[in-house]
Amino acid sequence: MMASDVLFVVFGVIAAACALYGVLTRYLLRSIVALGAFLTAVAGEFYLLAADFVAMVQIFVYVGGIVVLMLFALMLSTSGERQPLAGSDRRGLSALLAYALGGMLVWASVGAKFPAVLDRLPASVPYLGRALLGEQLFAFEFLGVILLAAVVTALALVRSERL
Amino acid sequence: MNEPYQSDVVFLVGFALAVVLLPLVTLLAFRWIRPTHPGGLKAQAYESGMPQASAPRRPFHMAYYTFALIFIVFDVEALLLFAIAPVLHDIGWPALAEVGGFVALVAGGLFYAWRKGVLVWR
Amino acid sequence: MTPVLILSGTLFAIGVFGVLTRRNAITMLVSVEIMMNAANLNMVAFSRLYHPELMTGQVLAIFGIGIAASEAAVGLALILTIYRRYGSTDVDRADLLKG
Amino acid sequence: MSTWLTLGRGFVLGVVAFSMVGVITAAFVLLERKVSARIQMRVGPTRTGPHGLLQTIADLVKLVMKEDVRPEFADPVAFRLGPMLTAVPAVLSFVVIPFGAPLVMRDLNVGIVYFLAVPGMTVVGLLLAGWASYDNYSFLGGLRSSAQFISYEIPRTLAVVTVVMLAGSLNTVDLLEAQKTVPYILLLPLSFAIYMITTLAEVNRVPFDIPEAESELVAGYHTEYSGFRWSLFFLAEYGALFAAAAFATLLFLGGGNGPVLPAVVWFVGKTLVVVFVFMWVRWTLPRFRADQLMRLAWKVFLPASLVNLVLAALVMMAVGR
Repeated sequence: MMASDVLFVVFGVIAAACALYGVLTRYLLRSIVALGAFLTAVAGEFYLLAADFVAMVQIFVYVGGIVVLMLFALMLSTSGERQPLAGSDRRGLSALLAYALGGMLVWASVGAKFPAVLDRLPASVPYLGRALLGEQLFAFEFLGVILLAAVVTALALVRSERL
Repeated sequence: MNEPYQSDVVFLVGFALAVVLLPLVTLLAFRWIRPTHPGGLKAQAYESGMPQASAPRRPFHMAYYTFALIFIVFDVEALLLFAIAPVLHDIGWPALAEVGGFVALVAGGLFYAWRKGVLVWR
Repeated sequence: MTPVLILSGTLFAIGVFGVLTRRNAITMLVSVEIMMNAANLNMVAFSRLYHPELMTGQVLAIFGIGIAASEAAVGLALILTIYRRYGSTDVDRADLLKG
Repeated sequence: MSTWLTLGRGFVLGVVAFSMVGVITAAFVLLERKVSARIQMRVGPTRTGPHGLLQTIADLVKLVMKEDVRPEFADPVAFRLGPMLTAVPAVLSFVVIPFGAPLVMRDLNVGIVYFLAVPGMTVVGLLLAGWASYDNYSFLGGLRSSAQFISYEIPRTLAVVTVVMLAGSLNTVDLLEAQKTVPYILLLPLSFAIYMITTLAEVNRVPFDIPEAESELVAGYHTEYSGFRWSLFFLAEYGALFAAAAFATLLFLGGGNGPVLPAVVWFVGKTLVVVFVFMWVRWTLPRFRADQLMRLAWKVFLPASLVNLVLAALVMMAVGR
């Protein structure tokens, strides 16, 4: 096993553990903090998978943006202490469903065959810019539209309340 | 196999390890020296000498959320511009028009917020 | 490739479990973010296989992150609105349609 | 085993960076006190050591010897995480600062984005610290500082985008190369102005130090902290100050480029000048009100930075790089 594989596994275990904790903990705040740790671990995976820019976007937007937004929302709404889990019967069923889905995904991926990854991948930054302005222009402009729509909708929602 | 990326990560992990461990070690090391007498008056929250008038962590001003909301949209925009900025000059005028369209779209959100009077801090 | 897929499958399942069990809207959003990240992980991994210089997977991942940001913004605005109206972020309490 | 070597190198440099931040903090605290004293026609600390040079050392010793007080209702996990999450990103951002062209801890391909992204995690730390303390002042201070931080982050980022556009690279060392002939302050004066002012807000300096407005919020998010945990906030503040000044040097002032003297001297010299300017501003200007602060960010700096971006792009296209 190479060093990078070891790192991949380490990040993967951290990510899975944080995700699990974030989903299971009864403290809302800790759930959000666990999400932050999870996102950082996934950013590490992105970097290992030769997507350094995406890793930075992950840190910048997710950890520095979405997690902060969630913390704000938490602090603006609940007192953020404990919260009840759903009834235990529901929990067992959900676990079964999640197991089944996860098992299916894992089973499908173990059997699949893929071409080998290139030894030297292109540096992501200049190509990413070219892709966004060329092949993927639609995605780029569409994201602009979505962001605009998000601002308008969210502001309308928030403002509709008498504060 | 894609050496530079992986060694970057290895380096950053080592660096982060040091930066996280060092303060923790210092904190633990000085535990033997510094006094520890928990409880008493100092365990109460400091509110300029008065007893705590009201519990914190109560639901607060919505304005914080609206600003965070606009922030996140521009956050995404700025990041995309970082991907594009290095090649903008090489691609030339059509690229500029495309980027201009994108910036105009997002700036439209700011304009909307401005018109709605969201940007006033109260 | 296979380890990435196993990891992302696991993460996705964790996310699904979270969405199904948690009744608090904010934790559900956390679970959804976990699922989106699992998907992004796959896209980035596949980006290396076919025409890596086109960066399709990476662009999609960035796109996904952008979507996640919009989704979080609108979702949290909704949650706050629900909270202001019902005094709780528990989704089962917001049952106006049940009549 | 080159991997272990890289890991070890990272670890050692991490220790170096952390010690650097420690030394920087000690030196800057003293400098700040001396500068403020001169500006206010006082003399500053003189008792400890020659000219008061040992004052911060004494303060440091005092700090680590102090009790670590935690309010009884504080959330234990968040209370411990808060200072760590503010201090660690500040030190992490040192990775990509090129003190001289070859003298950079790690030459990341996306160094500039890294530098902007990693300190963004600080906000989480501020919010956690303020929330965990279970204190009205801390809670308000945490919310306000983070609101301020995120408001000024956008114009600052957009100002940096113009530099990247001109340099054609996200790599910090390439940026030095690109400024061999002309430092970008001459080409992008408006970006420089926006960067400097928003950076003041980002590192919580007067006139943007609402989070630490003593008269309203006591000490903001770190009201309840004491001893070493409190000094972590201090380390974060001065570490971020130095890093931001170093980046101003790198982005606009040509970094280590300069005649005769070695690059390191030029780089550190320019950075110290920028730091001095920050301190000078701090002790000269009064503080903004919270509402003025937010209005300034969203109604002045954000539109200005957008216009600046478009202008810079147009000029670059018309004239060439």
